[in-house]
Amino acid sequence: MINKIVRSMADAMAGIKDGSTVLLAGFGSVGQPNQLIEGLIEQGARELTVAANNAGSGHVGLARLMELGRVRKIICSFPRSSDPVVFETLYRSGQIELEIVPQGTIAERMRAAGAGIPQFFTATGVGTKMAVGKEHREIDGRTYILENALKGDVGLVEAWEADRWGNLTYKLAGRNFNPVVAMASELSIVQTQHVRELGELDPDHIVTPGIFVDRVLHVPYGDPGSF
Amino acid sequence: MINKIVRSMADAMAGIKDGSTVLLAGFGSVGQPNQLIEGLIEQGARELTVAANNAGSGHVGLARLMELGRVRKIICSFPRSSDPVVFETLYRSGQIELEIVPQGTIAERMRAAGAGIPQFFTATGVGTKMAVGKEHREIDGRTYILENALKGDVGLVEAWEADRWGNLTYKLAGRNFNPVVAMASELSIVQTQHVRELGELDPDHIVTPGIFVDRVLHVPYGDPGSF
Amino acid sequence: MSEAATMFKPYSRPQMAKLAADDIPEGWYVNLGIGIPTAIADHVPLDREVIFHSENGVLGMGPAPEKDKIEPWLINAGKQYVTLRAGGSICHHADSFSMIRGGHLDLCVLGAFQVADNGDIANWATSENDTAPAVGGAMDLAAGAKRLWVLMDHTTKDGTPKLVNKCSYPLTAQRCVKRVYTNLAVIDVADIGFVVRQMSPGLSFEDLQARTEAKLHLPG
Amino acid sequence: MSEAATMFKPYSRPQMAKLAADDIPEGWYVNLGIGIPTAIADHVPLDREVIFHSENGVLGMGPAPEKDKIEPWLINAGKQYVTLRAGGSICHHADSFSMIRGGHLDLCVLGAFQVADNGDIANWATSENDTAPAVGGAMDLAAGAKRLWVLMDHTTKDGTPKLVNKCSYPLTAQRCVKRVYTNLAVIDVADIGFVVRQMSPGLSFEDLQARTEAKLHLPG
Repeated sequence: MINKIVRSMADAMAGIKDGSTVLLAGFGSVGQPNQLIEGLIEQGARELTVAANNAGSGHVGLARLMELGRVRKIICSFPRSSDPVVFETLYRSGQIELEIVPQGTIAERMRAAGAGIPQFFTATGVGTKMAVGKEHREIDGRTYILENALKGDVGLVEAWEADRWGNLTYKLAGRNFNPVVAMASELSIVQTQHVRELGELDPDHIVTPGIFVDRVLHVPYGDPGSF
Repeated sequence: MINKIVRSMADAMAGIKDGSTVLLAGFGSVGQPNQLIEGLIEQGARELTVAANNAGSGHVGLARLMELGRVRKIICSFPRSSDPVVFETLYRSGQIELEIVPQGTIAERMRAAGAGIPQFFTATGVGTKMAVGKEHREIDGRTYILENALKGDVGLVEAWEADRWGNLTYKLAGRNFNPVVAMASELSIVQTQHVRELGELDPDHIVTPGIFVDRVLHVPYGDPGSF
Repeated sequence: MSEAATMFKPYSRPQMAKLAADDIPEGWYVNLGIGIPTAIADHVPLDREVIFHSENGVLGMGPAPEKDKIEPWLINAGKQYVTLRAGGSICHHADSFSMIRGGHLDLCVLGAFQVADNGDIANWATSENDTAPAVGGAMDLAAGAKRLWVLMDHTTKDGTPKLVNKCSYPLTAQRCVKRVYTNLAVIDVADIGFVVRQMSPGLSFEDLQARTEAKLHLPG
Repeated sequence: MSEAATMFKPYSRPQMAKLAADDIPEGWYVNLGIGIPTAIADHVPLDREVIFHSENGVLGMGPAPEKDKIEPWLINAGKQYVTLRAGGSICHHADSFSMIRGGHLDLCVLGAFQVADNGDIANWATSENDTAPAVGGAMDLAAGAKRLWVLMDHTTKDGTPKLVNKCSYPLTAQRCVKRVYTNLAVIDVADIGFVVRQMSPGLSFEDLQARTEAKLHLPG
């Protein structure tokens, strides 16, 4: 019997190696796998490259992971947040590397990694600092730049529902980066609000099929907090 | 009030020009917009390029459109079918151009067109006849070929449910190419089994949002036939 | 600045938002940038159906929720709570940006630091050496939407023009702004450059030009 | 062919399918090509959960439906009616091929015209000048799955070997076949070439080599 549901955070985090690239889903605190991030802090992997939309806020979650010196590089579209103190301190003192990527390009680079597309052309960023050093090509009269797939060794995902095959649904804006993080990551780890029996999820309504999911941890924390 | 629901086949087909590229969804007879294809036959546009998974069967639908001499070129992955007589006759006598594309590459080319990606690299077809004349590139030790987006002037789609904003759901294997055809086409025309009131479709369950849809025709024909 | 400068009445923020809102026809798919542009939605009556999109996969946003009716799972790209209209839908981030980058949005309205008269926009960083500039979805929106409008003050607080010959700040995208709504005027970006469509009450063309680095044109 | 050739008993189609089925561990995501490979699913007991994928967006297929329980909206890539197991799901064609092309399938099993001992496969056209060859999803599957197995007869009907030094038919993909199940043997494609794992009862290694163009190796 296939059972991707793990019983403990330690099982969920087992085997994450130093130097891993970790893709973090979530947008604001909605659909963000906060407990898994805490688990990663506990787990201890170092020298991480983290890709996420933001660069953490306050002194918890991703910010805490950075503050502990565990993140070598961050790939994000928006390093600012309501309270970006940790990131800014580390960045100004040269203790963390930053790669700024337009939000749509991050999402598309993850999707490309999941879909077996190593490189693609996009118009986003042409004529800007984002295009410096990138291959340019004129196609049908418009200029594009080449972007690379962004593959995760590990992906951290938050779902609304999950079953033992790893099929997932999301709730409203909690979907955001979660499906692309799941498909782009070698090891996709999910925290889910609800565990459903196999067959309970409608085949037409499953958003992330279990083929993109490796481990599921039941974390019924309730609604996301304020921002 | 936005109302994408049209009242007649003539309204659904209005303005399709000679020389258009038409993307046809469907896989087998499931989720295939048969009545819209009949409507296109009636409408009269000529010199069409048609992209579809198959090249028609028997003497109806796409096969009939070809038999009437209206299709200049067909782009498909599998020109064979249970009864490909029309296509084979035209092809052998040089009356129709054929571009064979691997099934996944067709789907991805359509998705790329919808997503603003003019070109992408793929491993599919490397070392085969499909790669002849295409740009090759080695990326991280593997060879890939470059493929172009496949944009439709017109896309014909079959949905299970639709509302007046053009939001769509599909039934089981009736989904197939429909969502990518809708997003890849300048003018997306939908036949739907059911029309729903606005708000009746669950926001989390809508598969094709109305932004990818221009016209919806109510065609409650029932279940697809046998093959 | 001339004497006359004291005689005119700049558009207020709500007036600027209303001017832009009135130019949006029913049926358009529209993304409103974080900040001032978000207010445009308040000036589009619900019975003129305009479909508002947010980068985080929300299509068909309605008015802001009442405080006791907040849905904690429904936010926009500015991380404010929003509502979903009947007909609204949810998708994931890559699909959401397919709408943007694939040219499916009829309109995006952004704030900006500078707009040049060739349509270049700079709205994400105020220095080449910004320590950690935050681009978010602005470059995708500027490059991807069918048309880009900008809503911003006409000058900085110290009077420096924001409508320029060439952006001095890092670009967000090239040649894509089609119209600018400022507190002083509504200005199209045409092939010849900035064309003034409308000015705030009491303002003269000369006054407007004095507050604008790039050359202004009158229509026709 | 030697005298001994008449003494052995080739594997039947069901036996070939069973041999392959027995090698598929629980939990694998598997795509079975149109034709003979499809029969493999019948030999995987339902309590050994293997998740079968079909190109047209169907994941988690179960046994063929009884005639009076056909769901007309549920077919596989071979356009046969199928069932969906509890846990099954539906996606669109581009997402379905993301599973294939993104390397998410543990296994694909295809039929073939020829397999070369470097792992090349030819399974879609029997001539460079085929009037209208039909490739379908074969190239995506061969290039994309984590491992590719082939299920085919060992020779053509007239005895021409199908395990060759170099494919003479147009290729489907290069260097991707990992194992071949024929009516005569189970053969791994290793760095040194074809390595025979198992032969049909009564068949000698020499007999098998006589029916094979490429050099065969014994394990170890």
